[in-house]
Amino acid sequence: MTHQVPAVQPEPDMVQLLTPEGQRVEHPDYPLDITDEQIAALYRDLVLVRRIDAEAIALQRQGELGLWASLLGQEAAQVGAGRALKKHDMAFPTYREHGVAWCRGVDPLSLLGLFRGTNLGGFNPHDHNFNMYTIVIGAQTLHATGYAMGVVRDGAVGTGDPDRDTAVLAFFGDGASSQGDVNESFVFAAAGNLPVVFFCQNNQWAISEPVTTQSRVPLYKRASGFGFPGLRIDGNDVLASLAVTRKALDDARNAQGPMLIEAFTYRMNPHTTNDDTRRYRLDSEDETWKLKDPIARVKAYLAREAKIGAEFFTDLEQESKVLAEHIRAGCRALANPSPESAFEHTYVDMPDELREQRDEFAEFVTSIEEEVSA
Amino acid sequence: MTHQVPAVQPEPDMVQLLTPEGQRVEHPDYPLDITDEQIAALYRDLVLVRRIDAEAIALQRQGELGLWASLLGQEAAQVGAGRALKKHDMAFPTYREHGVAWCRGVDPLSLLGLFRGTNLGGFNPHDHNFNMYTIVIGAQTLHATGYAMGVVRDGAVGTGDPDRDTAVLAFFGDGASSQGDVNESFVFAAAGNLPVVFFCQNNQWAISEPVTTQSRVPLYKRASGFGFPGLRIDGNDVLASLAVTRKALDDARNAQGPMLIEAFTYRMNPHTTNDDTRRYRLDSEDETWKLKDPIARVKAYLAREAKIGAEFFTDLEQESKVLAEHIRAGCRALANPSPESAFEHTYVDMPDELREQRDEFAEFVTSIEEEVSA
Amino acid sequence: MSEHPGERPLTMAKALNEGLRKAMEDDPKVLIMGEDVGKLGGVFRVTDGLQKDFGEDRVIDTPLAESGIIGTAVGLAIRGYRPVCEIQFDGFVFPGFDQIVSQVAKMYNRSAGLVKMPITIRIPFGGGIGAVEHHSESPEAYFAHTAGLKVVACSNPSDAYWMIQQSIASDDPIVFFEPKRRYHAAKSAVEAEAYPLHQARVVRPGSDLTVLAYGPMVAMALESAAAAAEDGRELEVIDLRSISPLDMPTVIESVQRTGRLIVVHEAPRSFGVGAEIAARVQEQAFYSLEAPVLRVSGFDTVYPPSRLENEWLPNIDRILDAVDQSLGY
Amino acid sequence: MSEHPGERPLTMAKALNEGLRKAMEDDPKVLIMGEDVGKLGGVFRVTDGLQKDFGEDRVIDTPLAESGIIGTAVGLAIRGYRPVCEIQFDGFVFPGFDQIVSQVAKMYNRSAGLVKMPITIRIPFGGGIGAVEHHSESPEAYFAHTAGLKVVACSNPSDAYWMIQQSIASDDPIVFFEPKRRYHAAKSAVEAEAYPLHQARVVRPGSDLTVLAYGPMVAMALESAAAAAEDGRELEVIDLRSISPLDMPTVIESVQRTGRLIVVHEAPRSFGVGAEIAARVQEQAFYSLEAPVLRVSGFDTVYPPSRLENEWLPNIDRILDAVDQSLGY
Ligand SMILES: Cc1ncc(C[n+]2csc(CCOP(=O)(O)OP(=O)(O)O)c2C)c(N)n1
Ligand SMILES: Cc1ncc(C[n+]2csc(CCOP(=O)(O)OP(=O)(O)O)c2C)c(N)n1
Ligand SMILES: [Mg+2]
Ligand SMILES: [Mg+2]
Repeated sequence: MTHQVPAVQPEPDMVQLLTPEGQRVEHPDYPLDITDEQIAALYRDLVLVRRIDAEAIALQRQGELGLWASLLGQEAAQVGAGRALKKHDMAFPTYREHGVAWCRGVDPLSLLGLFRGTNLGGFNPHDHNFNMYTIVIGAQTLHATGYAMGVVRDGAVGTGDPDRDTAVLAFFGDGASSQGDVNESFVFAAAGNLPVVFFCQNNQWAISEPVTTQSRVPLYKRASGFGFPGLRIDGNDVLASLAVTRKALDDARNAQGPMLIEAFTYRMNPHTTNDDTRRYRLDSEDETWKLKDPIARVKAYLAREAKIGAEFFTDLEQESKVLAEHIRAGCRALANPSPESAFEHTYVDMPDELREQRDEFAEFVTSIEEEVSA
Repeated sequence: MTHQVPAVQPEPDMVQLLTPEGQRVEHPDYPLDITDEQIAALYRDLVLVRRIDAEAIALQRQGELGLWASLLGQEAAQVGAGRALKKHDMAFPTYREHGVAWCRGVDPLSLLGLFRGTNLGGFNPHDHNFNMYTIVIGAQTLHATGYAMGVVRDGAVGTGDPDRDTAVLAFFGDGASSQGDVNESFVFAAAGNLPVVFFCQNNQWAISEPVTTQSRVPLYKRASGFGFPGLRIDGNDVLASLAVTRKALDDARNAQGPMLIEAFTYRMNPHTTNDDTRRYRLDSEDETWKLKDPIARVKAYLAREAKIGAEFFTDLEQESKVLAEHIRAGCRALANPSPESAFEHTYVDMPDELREQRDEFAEFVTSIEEEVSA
Repeated sequence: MSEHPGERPLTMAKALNEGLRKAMEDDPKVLIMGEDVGKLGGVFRVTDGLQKDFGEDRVIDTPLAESGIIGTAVGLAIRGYRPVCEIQFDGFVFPGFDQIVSQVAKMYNRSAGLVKMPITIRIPFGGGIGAVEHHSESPEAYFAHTAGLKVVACSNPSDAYWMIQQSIASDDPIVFFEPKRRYHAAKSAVEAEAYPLHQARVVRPGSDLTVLAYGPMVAMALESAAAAAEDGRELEVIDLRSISPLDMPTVIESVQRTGRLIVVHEAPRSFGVGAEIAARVQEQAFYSLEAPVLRVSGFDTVYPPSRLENEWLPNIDRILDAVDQSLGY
Repeated sequence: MSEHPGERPLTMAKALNEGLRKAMEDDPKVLIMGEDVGKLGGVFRVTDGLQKDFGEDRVIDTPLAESGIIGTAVGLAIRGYRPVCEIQFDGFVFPGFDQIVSQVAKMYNRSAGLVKMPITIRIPFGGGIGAVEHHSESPEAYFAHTAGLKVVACSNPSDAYWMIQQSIASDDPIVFFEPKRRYHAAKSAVEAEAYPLHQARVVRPGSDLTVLAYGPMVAMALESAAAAAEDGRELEVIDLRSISPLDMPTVIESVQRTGRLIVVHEAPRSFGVGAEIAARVQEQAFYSLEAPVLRVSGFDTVYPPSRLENEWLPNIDRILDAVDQSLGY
């Protein structure tokens, strides 16, 4: 076969405000006014989020969870984006945004039911303006877009009132960029000039498929074809993620319409605890990315530049341990739902026929129990 | 509601080689070496294609067709693209590409069965390398892309052998640009660097929805975000359509990958014979576009510049009449299929259970006939 | 404010239009969205005039993308709206199928009852209008098999008027099938009160055999019953109205009286709605049945070219033939 | 060249792998396409090693888009290829539903028999593996209700090996369901010859009652029959194998002998495969039935969180309970 697929284009510039070595750099379009204390707070988020992830992986190994989708390596992208949100903004995650959930104030235990198999999500998106996890790739980008249509209809955009104007943040992956739904969400968002920011974590992989299977040009470029701006950031730089997402959300609230942010990052772990990276990627790739670790650079910055005392770090270690214990104990305490609960919540108004199925089932369960105990 | 949707961007440059007044203009990237005889041949196509359309509309009014989707105003886009194809290239139309069908050598009668209700397409795409009409908006762009995957696998691209190298041309409308399928076809085509040219006839309307409902930026721009070139042409200029499509197909055959052509044109008639434009657009819009008629400009050119004798025009009129008669007589002669034929061709290998349904049905039909004649 | 339409006889299209108008007036969170629902009023004019009166924010001409229509409706519902999505024709619901089956139907469950999806998906369905491919299908069984959805079909103007309002008011998502060939058929007046949404209705009492139909086939069943009456056979006709959930008590009560049941629908026979009804009736009224439940339906083929649809679709002759068969047991 | 695997006991995943390999060797037009089917060999390793041996042009890691996978397969088929599309999990077939229902199923008919669609759509289906949402569903009824498609389900390694090859060789499009919880269950040897693809098989003869199952529920039915035998009840177990078309002669013959039938499937009960079988059996064997056809199935709810799946899914207790019920008539 003579047909040649041209090489992928070289990496474009990306917004970076903190180098892998922990040096602050300035960006003309994205100045970030931030104190060392605030950077330390982000560092705390990063560390705790990584701890949540590590505990969940351990719990999966111990059989307490059926599965876990690790965010290792993507903490900066998520914490930056998560901290850029205002309280009344709304976020629509995939199944990997544990870091965003943390920033929204969602108890990590709320995320575990899904992976433990005790529920399918089960929390109220309105409690923290953080939607439940969505597993069907890309579907949530349309939900985010529709929510933004609602925001516009509520008159909650472009009023100039900071407590009223609302933006929506939609997460998706590099693989998801190929789905019809994601592209349709771009169509609807652009046509309606909606207050939704699309945040693509390009972690280089969709399970075993490298991003080049999806696209041979950088993903952030996709936006321009739909008529809104796109931009690549260093996804391992929490400051870049914070600054750029904050600006994009501000613009959205100010009726400037949608934007696409591509956070260039790396999935340092397998896709999920079920996956085996040895079949499709080289260790050397992992090694390269370890040098760009999103947490190490903040630590280096704080150690060198900031006057954050040692106490902060010991406190954080302590806090991390408490959090870990909360997760471990809490996870084990997540009880199995009762069999009858399978019949609840398929409908608000349960049809009689389903009620009969439930009653028959309950009767049957009782009869079996009686048989067993007899 | 304070939210404002920004105005649509102004029209970008578009490739034009023949002005509405019938003046040839040069374009640096798209030189077109064409004789007056060849332009006259295109004129013949345009005139005959418009005649096919007019006859079909008349047949619909007379009750011979259930419906017709008129191409009035889009003849130049279609004839230019149709004539740019090589015999062994493959075209995937929507339901409106009567002009392309004509250029492929498809008997117009083959198109009528669908609209008459005597079949659902019913011709062999391989006879003229022209696929059957596709009604589900956008679906055919993926078929074209898959066909191009097959072309690549057959080693029929980039060999330098003009009889071997093959391109695929996928048609769709401005409305279709919003469908997930169309955008997924862009993903697959770009990722595989496939020999497929996407030809979007932006006729300004999707039934009652103006193109601004779909996009506030020109549609040709969509391509760049996926990593391949896009270009707008004057869709009412048959020379621009020919030159640009020819070049794009050449590039595709030479393994240069996909391209998107947006033919800026106008649906001068209602969406179909069922539609009523008075509910949603102004007569004045129609009037503006009449000045850009795709046929008038070629006629003006031929009349002024070319030494095409009067005989050509009288011959063409005669040919048009013969064609019209062929369509009228042929359409009326398109017989109703036999009721039993409804059971054919759902499966290659008809299941017994369907065979039983067919036999029961046949028995039933006979019994009714006997009853009636008794 | 729109009033109950009173004694005025309405077409089904107009009754739906007035029902939608009433729902929009009653609740500012009700939105209409779809292709061509605005200025055009939809290809069947069901939303005629609504955009003019309620504005472009409440009657939304969407981009041409069904997954987008349903997916954004999900987001609107999360934000507190009650979207009414129009799918232009039956055959075009499938690009939106994933959002319907995996999101609309499941969100309430996923959230353990915390997020409701009060979405109505209107689908003009069925054949008999001489249309081209994809414009005459009856996809109701796909939705009825999907837990989390409810599915209804109206058959006359009064039901259309009331059922669309009840569906919009429902906190469960409802796929609302409208028999397109009846849109502009007989006019009739709207009843003074709504009948329960998920209840079937005996529309002609009879003692010899029960005929069950919904949507476009109710009129056909009634005509068949009238023809059968001339031969002295009294058919009971039930308009199912709700396909999911099924109102089995009404059906079983009838079958216990008549001992015989024929289900009529346009959709292909196999794995269709008739199968479920047959399965339940033989489960629940095993000893009452004097003949097997029979199905008169579309055949297990692709919907044929329109010149064949009258033969392919259930018609009076085929229903009466099945009546003969059933009574022959 | 891959040979018939002979006496070697294989898992179902391996049997499928060898069947695919054989099909690719036999016909250079056979392609495999899907998400992660290449280097990874699919998330269940069913395509393990095939890309290495047949190259990236024949084992294609596609972009992550199911409509794109099916839609490009249609184009490949028009160009003369025989694509085998892998859908990663049951719940992810829906974004491709439109292309399956409106294109794959209809193209042969649309072309009046001139364009064939020899496409195989492989779907790992069913529950019992402790997975998260969308990974345990049984969507077979949607496809069985779609004219133009054929639908099969394998239940053991030998059938897996043969049926995948027969499906790929079929000129009709086939939706091929693989019971994922059996992929790595018991190993067994591949039979010397293929059994007809669309024929059901009596896998345990019996005289008291017929149990009909397919895919993952065949093993459950056999276990139930073994348990019932201890109580002196002889259940006949039929592995349906083909869901559309249904092999009714085999089913009817059995029911005429036993007088009783239970259908078992994981999918929700209403409007499922069991309904069609019940409807046909009461039509075709009305006087043979000594009890109504009963269904043991998933309930009409969203698939529950995995900690509940063992209760929710049909199990031996529920099957035996239905046996009691049926014999009690
Ligand atoms: C519609 C659909 N198809 C397939 C899958 C199976 N699947 C789960 S995750 C995944 C890869 C997603 O990759 P990406 O979008 O890059 O997100 P990441 O996992 O890297 O965060 C796939 C194919 C799915 N969940 N949904
Ligand atoms: C999936 C789908 N949704 C809706 C329709 C109904 N429909 C037929 S044509 C049309 C408008 C298409 O507009 P465009 O793509 O611009 O093509 P044009 O008709 O202008 O040539 C619509 C909505 C359809 N055929 N398919
Ligand atoms: Mg990824
Ligand atoms: Mg158009």
